[in-house]
Amino acid sequence: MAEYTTSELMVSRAAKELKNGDVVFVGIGVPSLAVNLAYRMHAPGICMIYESGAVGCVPKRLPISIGDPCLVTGSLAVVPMLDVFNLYLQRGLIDVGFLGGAQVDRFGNINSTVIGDYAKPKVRLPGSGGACEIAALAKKVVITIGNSKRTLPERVDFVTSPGYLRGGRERESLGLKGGPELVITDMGVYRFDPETREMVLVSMHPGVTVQKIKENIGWDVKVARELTETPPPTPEEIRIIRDELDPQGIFLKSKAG
Amino acid sequence: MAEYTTSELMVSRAAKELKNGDVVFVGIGVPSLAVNLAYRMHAPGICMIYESGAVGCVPKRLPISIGDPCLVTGSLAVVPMLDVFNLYLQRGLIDVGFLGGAQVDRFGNINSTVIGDYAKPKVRLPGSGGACEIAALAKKVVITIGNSKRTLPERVDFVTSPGYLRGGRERESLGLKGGPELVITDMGVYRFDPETREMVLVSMHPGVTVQKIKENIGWDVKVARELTETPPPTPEEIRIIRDELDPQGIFLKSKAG
Amino acid sequence: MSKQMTMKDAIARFVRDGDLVVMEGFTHLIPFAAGHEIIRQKRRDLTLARLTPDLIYDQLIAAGCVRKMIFSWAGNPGVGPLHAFRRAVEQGKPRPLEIEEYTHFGMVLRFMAGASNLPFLPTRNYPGTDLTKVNPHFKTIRSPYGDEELWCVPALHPDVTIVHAQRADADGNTQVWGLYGVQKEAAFASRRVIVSVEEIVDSSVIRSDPNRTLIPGAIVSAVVHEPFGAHPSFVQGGYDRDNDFYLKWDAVSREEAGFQKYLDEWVHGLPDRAAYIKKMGARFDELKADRQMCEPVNYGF
Amino acid sequence: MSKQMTMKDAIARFVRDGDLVVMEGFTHLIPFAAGHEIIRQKRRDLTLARLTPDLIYDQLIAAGCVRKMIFSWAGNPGVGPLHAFRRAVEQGKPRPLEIEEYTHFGMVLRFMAGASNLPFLPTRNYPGTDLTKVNPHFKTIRSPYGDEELWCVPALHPDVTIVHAQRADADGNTQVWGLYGVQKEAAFASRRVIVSVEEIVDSSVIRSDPNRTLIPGAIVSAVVHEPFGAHPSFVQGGYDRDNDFYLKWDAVSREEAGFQKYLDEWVHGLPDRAAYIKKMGARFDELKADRQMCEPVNYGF
Repeated sequence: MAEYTTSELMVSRAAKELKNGDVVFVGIGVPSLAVNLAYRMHAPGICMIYESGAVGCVPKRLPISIGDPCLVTGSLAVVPMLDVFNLYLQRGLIDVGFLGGAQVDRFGNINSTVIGDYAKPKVRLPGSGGACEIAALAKKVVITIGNSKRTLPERVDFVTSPGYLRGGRERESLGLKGGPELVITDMGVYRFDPETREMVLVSMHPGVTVQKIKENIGWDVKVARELTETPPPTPEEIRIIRDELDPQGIFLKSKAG
Repeated sequence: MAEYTTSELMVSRAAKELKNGDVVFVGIGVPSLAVNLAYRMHAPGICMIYESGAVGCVPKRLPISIGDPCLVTGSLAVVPMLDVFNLYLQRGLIDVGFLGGAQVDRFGNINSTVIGDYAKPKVRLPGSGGACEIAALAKKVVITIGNSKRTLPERVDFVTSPGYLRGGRERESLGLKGGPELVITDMGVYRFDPETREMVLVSMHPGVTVQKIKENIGWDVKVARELTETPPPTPEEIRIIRDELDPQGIFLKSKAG
Repeated sequence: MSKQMTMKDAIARFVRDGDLVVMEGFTHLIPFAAGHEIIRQKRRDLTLARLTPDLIYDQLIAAGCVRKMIFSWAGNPGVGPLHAFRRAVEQGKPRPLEIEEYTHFGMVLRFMAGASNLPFLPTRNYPGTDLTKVNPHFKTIRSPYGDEELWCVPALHPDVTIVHAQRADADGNTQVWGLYGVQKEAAFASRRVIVSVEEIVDSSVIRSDPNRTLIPGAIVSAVVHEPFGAHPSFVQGGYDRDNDFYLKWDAVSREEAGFQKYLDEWVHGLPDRAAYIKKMGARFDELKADRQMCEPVNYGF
Repeated sequence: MSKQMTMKDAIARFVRDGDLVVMEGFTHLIPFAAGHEIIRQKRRDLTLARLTPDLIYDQLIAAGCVRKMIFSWAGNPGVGPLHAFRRAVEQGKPRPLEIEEYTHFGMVLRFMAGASNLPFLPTRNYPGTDLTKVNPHFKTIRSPYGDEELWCVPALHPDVTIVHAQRADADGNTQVWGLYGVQKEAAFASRRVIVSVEEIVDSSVIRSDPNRTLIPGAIVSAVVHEPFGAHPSFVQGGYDRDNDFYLKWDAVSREEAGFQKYLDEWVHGLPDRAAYIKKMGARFDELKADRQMCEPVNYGF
């Protein structure tokens, strides 16, 4: 079986969340690679939307920013950002939004604003950009992040993008639909308990143990009764990622083997 | 001196209200002719905007609707109607708006909705269209209408487009700026008293008497101390109107002589 | 996947009795072919919304399809009144017509609020007008910044919006130039969208100029190839507005009988738009637009 | 009448110490030439607003022009942090920077509210985020229809907005294709507007395609002919984004000293954009866009 990197596995797993015909709000990095992989594999009818206003993109090269000119050339539509947020996102047209961040907590809340106190930050991060509205208004959200006590604390320092807040029905009670559906890390995959809305480990990547997961997460994480192994990327997926999507290895630097 | 019709005089008088560089919200008929006359005479820098979304129009023929294709071809910009109302009108970019109607009253309120009761109308008129927002949001409004007890009642049956309401400071108290500045009829020209905001006769067309005016208006209208005679259109103005603006006499049917 | 179908099928599948229907296009691109097909298929109890009902809604009223109308200016532009509308409102003939009245600005904001999934939008318009007294849907709010009071209009959510355009691909990615009106806002506000176009083009044509795309295929239910589908309205770059038709319509529609005669001859009496074009004959040659091409722009990088 | 002038004159006349300045362009068309001229003219105590401060605002911060920043995403896209911004916020170096933070949606609505002369605009966004706890300008309102509660953002009214575009006529009628960002909303929200363009064209070019006009001359104060005025940002159909520049910028700007060295060499050390182009030399040939022209359309009738 082909060698692959953890990033390639994450890209492959994220791609499986996308159905043909989905309207997807795409970010840069793993999300962009995952959507383009799904587009080439099982979802040719996928519609990629970037917050910059490009709709139905067919990028001829890997965009390193969400406003790259290659997203415009040959796209189906280019619209003002006012329309992206009002008519696409708030209107409810976005099936899947991909998000990352510096921290994701037990209830899927995301922090991309500050580490430490907002007024006197230890580390000042870029901030929300479009993340908060994607988390609030997309039909479903898929999160990719590293698996460590630092990146997966019990409670984020700052809720930039709302997940299930403090769990249970709190998100719905504030009038928000959707919410995070899946968290894909470099060690495993998590879903959210339908009642408590708490992150639950549902699959581990090949070679990872429950103990290793528990040592690298900020709370006593629950484990699904039927815990599976994350399917590794197929040789075809690896070929597409390496040869077509990221030939210079800009986002997936460490190649395997 | 050249023969001319009353309509031609009204067009000529209305044109004089326009300064070079004015941004003008144009309607069909006398307003359209007046703006195009000013454009050809003393105001080549005038910017014509139609509520249909055409900006900086250079119509090659007389438009019979405010959405005529000749308003689009060669214009400076074509914008969504949302922008016309939000970004141009409400934003405060419109210097002059022209309005007509079925009735105009003592305080410059305009009715283009119903004659009689709204629920059981004697005559159902077309309604506001964009007139209400022009009256509310343009910096100044010029009104053209026939001069009779029917068209100039003391109080309109229905306030479609706000003038000075019941006079005095009522319009300002509701947060509205601007307001009607001039009423041009087939008999004379009226302005509004800065205190009472009541229509005052300031000039009469050649051959018209104060008595005739008073017999054809719905209240005891005040007359300005220095009452002048409305200057007739110049031969050049008449030539432009007849040969260039309305050659088929669509709006100015009855030619003089 | 392709959403292309005939107008007959599009109306049969997506327009239902009792629907709130919007056929937009401000003077430009009014979808008359769709309106005629709705009359032929005898839809009933429709609520129609449109800034300017124009001849198209007057015909639907006379044909007995309409229960209620939401509008802002009901006239024959530059000509006179809409006679079926006036008969219905003034005399309740052939049947009473319920009306809900706004201004152009108000209608545009209702569509934009619906398209944005907001309950309402505010405006500085409306102080002093009597419209807010006769239409209870106008409400005020106090700004949380300072305390100005503003009027609001509620979101409008059509069951189906029908628009006509210059071109679209089979997936419904639709491009418009010339007057935009409120087609985009009306389409996004709507549960279902039917687009009829002068020309179905390959997606590569749409993709050669993505800034021109007004309505994305993602919200479109049906695409209909309907040349001359807007007549007597016009298509910028296609055919001129048939001003003679609008001028003569006043006499045609003044009496109920004359109006019905027109509907019998030009709507009920014809199977589809193709037959209408054939019957119009040489008139369309006279209306054909002159060529005035834009400067192309470069989308390369 | 013509509003064409040099960038030096435009900045001197229309950008003042203490102004609320907006230089917009989302990744695309960022007006770097204007930013450099503001640095050269040593404007002080500016409040800068922009969705993505990007390198342009980071340079203004390092140059000491900025008192406060209003923004929604402060990073080097796809690369890393903005180092001058972080130094100012984390360590108060060279001086503390006041910040007022939103999200992209919030910033877009602030511009649209300003452009529409409304005190605010509502959104369904923001329940549950901590941003509304640290920024008191977020306020709630109860819908007069039903009683949902919505968050609002206040209108933004810049003293001056600066945008770069592909082309304009001398009166300032400006056309853009490719990513629109929020240039239109920012320009209409602003008291003064400066437009710099790759190409000044005759009005007949603008008039050949009026649907492409994004900003009308009626709101423009100055038009500047500034080829390559957006580098290292890009111009669709003109030149590619200089991704290498953005990648290398991380090392260049990581230390205060290196940052100042760049400003000395590329901003203070040069009189204007022409000198910058000369100094860049062959790089611009590499960035030049390929030709991929759109299908022209017919505006005739």
